[in-house]
Amino acid sequence: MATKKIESQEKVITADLFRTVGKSVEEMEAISRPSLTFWQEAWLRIRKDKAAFIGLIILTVYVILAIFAPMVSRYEFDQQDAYAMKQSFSAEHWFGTDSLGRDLWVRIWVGARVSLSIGFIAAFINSVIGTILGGFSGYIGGKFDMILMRIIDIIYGIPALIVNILVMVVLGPGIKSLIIAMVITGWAGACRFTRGEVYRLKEQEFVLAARVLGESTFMIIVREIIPNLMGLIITNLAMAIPAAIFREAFLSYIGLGIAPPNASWGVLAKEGTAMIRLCPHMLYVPAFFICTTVLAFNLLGNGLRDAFDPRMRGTD
Amino acid sequence: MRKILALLLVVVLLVGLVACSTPKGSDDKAAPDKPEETQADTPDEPDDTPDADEPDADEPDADETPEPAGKKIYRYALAADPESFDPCLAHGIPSATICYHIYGSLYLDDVGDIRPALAESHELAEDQVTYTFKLRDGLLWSDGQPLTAQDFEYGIKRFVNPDTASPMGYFANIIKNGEKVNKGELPLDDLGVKALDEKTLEIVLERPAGYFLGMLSKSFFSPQRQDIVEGYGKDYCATPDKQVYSGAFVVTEFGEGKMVLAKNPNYFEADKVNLDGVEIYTVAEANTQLSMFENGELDMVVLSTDMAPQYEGQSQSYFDGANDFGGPNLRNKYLANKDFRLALNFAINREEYILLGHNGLYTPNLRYVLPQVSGVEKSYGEEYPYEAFPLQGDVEKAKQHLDAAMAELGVADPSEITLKMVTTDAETAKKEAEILQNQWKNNLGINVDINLVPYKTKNSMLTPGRDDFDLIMSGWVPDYSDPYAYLELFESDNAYNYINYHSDEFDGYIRKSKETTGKERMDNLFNAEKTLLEDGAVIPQQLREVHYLVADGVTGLEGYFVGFNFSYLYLDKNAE
Amino acid sequence: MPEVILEVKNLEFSFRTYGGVVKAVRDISFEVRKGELLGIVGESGCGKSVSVQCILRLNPEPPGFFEGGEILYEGKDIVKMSNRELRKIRGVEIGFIFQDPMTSLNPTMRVGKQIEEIFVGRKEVSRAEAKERALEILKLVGINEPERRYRQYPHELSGGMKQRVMIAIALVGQPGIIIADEPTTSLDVTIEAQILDILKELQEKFMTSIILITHDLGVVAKMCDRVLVMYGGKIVEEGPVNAIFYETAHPYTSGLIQSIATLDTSRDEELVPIEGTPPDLFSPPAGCPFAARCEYAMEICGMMMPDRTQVTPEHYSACWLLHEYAPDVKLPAVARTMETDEEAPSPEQVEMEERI
Amino acid sequence: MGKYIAKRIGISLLTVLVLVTVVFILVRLMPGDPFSDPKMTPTVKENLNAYYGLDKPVLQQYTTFLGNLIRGNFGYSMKYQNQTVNNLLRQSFPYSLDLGIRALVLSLSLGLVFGIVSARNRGNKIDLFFVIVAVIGTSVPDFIVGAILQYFFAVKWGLFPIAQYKGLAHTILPSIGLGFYTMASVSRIMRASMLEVVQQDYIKTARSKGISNFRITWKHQIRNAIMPVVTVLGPTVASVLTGTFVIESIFAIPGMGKYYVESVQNLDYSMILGQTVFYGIFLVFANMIVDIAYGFVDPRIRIAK
Repeated sequence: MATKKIESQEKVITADLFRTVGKSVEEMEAISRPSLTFWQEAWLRIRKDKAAFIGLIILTVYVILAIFAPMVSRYEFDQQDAYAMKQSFSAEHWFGTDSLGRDLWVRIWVGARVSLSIGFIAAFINSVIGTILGGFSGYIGGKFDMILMRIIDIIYGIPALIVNILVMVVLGPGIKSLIIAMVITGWAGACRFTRGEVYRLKEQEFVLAARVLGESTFMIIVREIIPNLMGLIITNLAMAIPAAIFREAFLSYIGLGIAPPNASWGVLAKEGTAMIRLCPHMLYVPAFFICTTVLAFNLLGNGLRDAFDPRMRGTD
Repeated sequence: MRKILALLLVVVLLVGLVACSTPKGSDDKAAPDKPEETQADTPDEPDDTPDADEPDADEPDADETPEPAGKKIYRYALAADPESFDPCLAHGIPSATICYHIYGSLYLDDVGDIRPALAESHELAEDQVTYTFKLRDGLLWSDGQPLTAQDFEYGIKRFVNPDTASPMGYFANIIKNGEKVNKGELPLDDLGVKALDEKTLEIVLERPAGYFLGMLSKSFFSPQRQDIVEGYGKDYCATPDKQVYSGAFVVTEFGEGKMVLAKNPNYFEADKVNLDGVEIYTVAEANTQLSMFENGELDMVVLSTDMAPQYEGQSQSYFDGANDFGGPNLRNKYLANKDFRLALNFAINREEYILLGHNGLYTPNLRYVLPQVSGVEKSYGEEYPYEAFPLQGDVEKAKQHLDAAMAELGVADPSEITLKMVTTDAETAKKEAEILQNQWKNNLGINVDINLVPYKTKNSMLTPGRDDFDLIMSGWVPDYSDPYAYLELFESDNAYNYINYHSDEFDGYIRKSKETTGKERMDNLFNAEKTLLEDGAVIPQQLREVHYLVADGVTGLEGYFVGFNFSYLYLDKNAE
Repeated sequence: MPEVILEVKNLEFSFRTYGGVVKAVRDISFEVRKGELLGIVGESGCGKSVSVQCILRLNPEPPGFFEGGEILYEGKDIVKMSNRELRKIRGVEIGFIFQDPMTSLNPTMRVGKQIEEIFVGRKEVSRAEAKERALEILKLVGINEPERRYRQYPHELSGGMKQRVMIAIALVGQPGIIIADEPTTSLDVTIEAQILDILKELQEKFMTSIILITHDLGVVAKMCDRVLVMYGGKIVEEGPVNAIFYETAHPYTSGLIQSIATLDTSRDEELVPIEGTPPDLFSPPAGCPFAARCEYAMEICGMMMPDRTQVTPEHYSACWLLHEYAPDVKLPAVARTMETDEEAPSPEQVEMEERI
Repeated sequence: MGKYIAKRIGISLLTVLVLVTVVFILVRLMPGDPFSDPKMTPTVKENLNAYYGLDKPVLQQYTTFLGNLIRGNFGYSMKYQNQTVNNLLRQSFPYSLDLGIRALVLSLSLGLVFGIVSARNRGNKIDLFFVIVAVIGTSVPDFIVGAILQYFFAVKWGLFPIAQYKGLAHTILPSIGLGFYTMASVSRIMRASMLEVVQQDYIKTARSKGISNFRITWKHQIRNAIMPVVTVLGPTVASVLTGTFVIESIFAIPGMGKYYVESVQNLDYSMILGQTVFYGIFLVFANMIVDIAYGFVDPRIRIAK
């Protein structure tokens, strides 16, 4: 053809290299990104996200310790010792002892059971109620939606803390009461959020398609909408758990927590604040665990949010 | 560039913050003043705020308590606001303490020394129930009006009047017809209190009571001014200016976390009162109180038993009269069993309990009545020493009692027994309950569920015939220095007999104590106490020995267990 | 030869991401001449936006960074310019029209402010003057009631109007070069035509150079003087618009031309799509980026990148087919149209093409 | 606009009504009763109950309460028997409000600055520092923050007064303690929002105009990034103002936070109801202001109304 200026190339250009081979599109498709399920992809992304992964590891370690540490310790969580009170860290008592001579290491993990399960269950119930109500409300709309939204508006206007306190007093201390108290005001947030998302989703093509194909409303919500909200729901859940742990700690602080001798981190921290001058470790230890747990959930939540965000998918 | 920018942003926003908060800064001067303005605005009342208020209003922003040179101001803190300084409505010990200092009384129980105060003397008629008090000359109210026997009559009648609805109305039971008047069954005029003339007051009792004079320190028996009470109606004592005072101090400020008292120059022995004033702050946290004390912002602080060992050698202590004990509900099928109750009692190692719960600082109580109350001549404890249960408990004996109880009740395994223990949600109450729970579980194998409830909810349960608790942790502070103050609670028909204790033997001793005097009476009371404990009807825990710190240069502060916790009537403070 | 006012030399620009370094622009060189309308075409993700944004340093740095090359404007290298120097160029020397008018206007600022903002900090224009200029330019880009629009917020305007505002922003500083990055992609066809007309008009009126980025060959044919075809972060072909359409010298360009429909395309004719997807720029192929999708691909295409080769004096292409050893291949140019029409169509005939 | 306001007020009234009803029911469900002193004679109890209207049927008590509520009268406290609830709240609320406003101003301004600085220094040490501060702030409960602030800054190092509320110096630690969480969460939201906004196309547009970085940050980035912060302002105001209990208790501030717990402890029905309604109205009011503020920040909302 026309004139050519070929500059120096590392390899010698020989004529046999100019054999036509044609397209290799199929090969290309084959090596492109393997298709992953929702969970696989989320997992991969979490693993890549250093902060979120650290959060996940912290939580896993805490959960494992909460389950097993009290089982293998040589102290019972309510075993008092009049001659080993308020001790600081030692080989005998890794986290020291409290003012009744009870081993704090065991109490921390027994407390972890309570705090984590309250956090998780309360947040989970909130999410479930919120998602279901919000899902239907957003999808069906109309009167149901209007009434629900008014109810939520009202709940938003109510000082939740006062209601929590009153409910706790009415129901008496205990895990169940704590959860009920938190759920009564807590579901509204999840509900409003889900509704907004559903509103957005229901106009999208795949939902319209399902509707055209004659799927029932219930099935559309369950099969089309909820799976698409899964990421956001899980992210919200991870963010709601620390809030529940906080609330539990506060209620414990004002003496409305769980029944002794059981303990939660809130109860332990409360006992610690009273002793801050004398044996600060009683405050620092539970405070450390509350902080790191909340921190871990926040990190994980941030990671999940990125991981589930469709805009972020495939970009890194 | 970026850093400069960031810095600029910080500066800009901080300037914004200062700009925002500067007007607030002046505002916060205004904030505390506001309610005073509202007071002044109250239409029906000429503003006669005492002078002592003025310097405060002039320098509200002073960082520390204004303490003009030479003025002796005693400062202490309370965990909660006093509920009222109405002499008939104040019922908590902290507010009763304040009332003790602002309302004069016929006789003063000055930390055990019972002596005439506004009364010059008294005569006891031969019937042992008619007291005739002679008032001192020249008694004046804080507003300068003469103080008369009629004021006493009016005051006491107002207290007993069911319309006043004093929560402490039962105090009047000792006065003739007091209970019936308080119940509304008899008219007010039938109450055994009468001003014979301006200076003479006659009080007739229901029955002889040697401890009566000691009770008179209570503000319930203090004089009140009819014109003031009726003039202000429900607002009586709502603010300091809506009351006149007959005691050593007058209230000058009340509210917003602070109560200020000033010396009452019209008090009959004002010359013996060294203080110029008292400032009482509301500081909820014990740690904060302690820090303020150490910083010189308070002259006295009560130490928790957790903190007290840190101040060994510096702190003083007194018994505040509280005898904490567990009350078994005898309506519970297990607790109805005497052996079971004794098993609970013997299973407690009270030495360890005190060590765990209170660093060994409270006194383990092995009986029921506070030994420090007056006996016949000396203290009751000295005259009638008694230990119902061994200090370290006796697990063997406890188990024997438990076995006997289980045999009788048909229970095979102690772990089948679960008791619901009610206590308040205060931190110490929770701790004490946990110790007992643990000891009973370890020593007897029975289960205790601890139920923490708000203070008032627990109080509501302290009535006979309830089934919402099996064990309730409570205590009693005596209203007068006599064993009967403690023992009367468990008479079969006493409104306070929440443990539902019905013992003919106990009732018999109590009845006999009312019919006798002196040593004989005291013997009967002691036998009643013994019966109570041998029945295991209460589970004594501890006597509160309260430790407190007093600032250098403060002298004459007295702790006491009847009616008030501290007397600072004669307190003196070195001016710095 | 018209004066060259901007010269890009061996520009390489990459982004650091969690997944590694994305080589978005790989060694490209081109020039912009005074008063010309230069088109840059290519699929999405071929690096055309990134490369023009390099000219104003609009790519976020970091994560973006220059791996090499220079951009010479009035003898100065933009790549090495300080922020202060850049600010003197942005807006007043080189204007930029963005792709999506819906998101490219600040929703919280009044339209007028956004236009006259360009004069903030430039002493030569007073506030009143700035406002006057803004109103003037609004009228110029065809906005009725400029006074009212001036006070409105972007959400109160229609899409077409927003794009006119975007153009107004780019024009108000009277820059010598305007970079229009797919200015009509998000607009209706009728509006698109109007917008393009405005651009063309302005270019003619002020002798402004315009760099028009598009993936629409129809637009290119209608508007441009010269065209760059980009693929996989590289310029694969470059030349006057006629040469590109009629003497297509790169299989990719040819493929692009084949895949578009014209008004003349008859019903039974099939459009020919380019099969496959663009290369992964995390690890760009050693050879020609188009090799995998190229039906003429040879062994060497996968091994080595072909050099920029001159086809005709103004026409360059980077393809091994131009090598002396290569088999002689006649690339289809505006082939289909040629078959249906007897005469060779003038570029104008391609003008009303739909977008891909 | 008028319709919107009417609707808004309607919902607010309904909110308060529901709140009152719920709390009224809960209060009556609480175990025990306010005049429970076992030694009171029945007549005295009757008198007290009669005085407070507790002897009436519950429904009547409820309607009476509502009637009084409309007149703005919460009645006499049951613990502080000669104080009206109105008076107690009037005395204590200025403290809580003052503290709350300080905490809000402090936490919002610092939170915004931290968030902005952090975002602008993304990835370097400054960013890391502020991110850590924010993370700690959002993961430490306020009673721990308060106790630690007081212990170190006042007790140990003597930098600030220990307690009480008597001057500017006294307000600093409590404001920080109360605002710490909010500051941290505002800083997080602001940072995330700044980073999100910086990727927006209009920031590029702004950069293409050759205006200064300062102006870009200030006029374009912050103005838009602040919107998520404004959105959470309503709940934030609520949490700051209802969160005063712990801080007030630690720093001995005579605000109304104490009535939260104290009124429940003492079964002070009138106080529980009074403060709840008060808070409820306040929250509704605060939310309304926040909505209006939101309209100011986001012109799109202004039109929607």
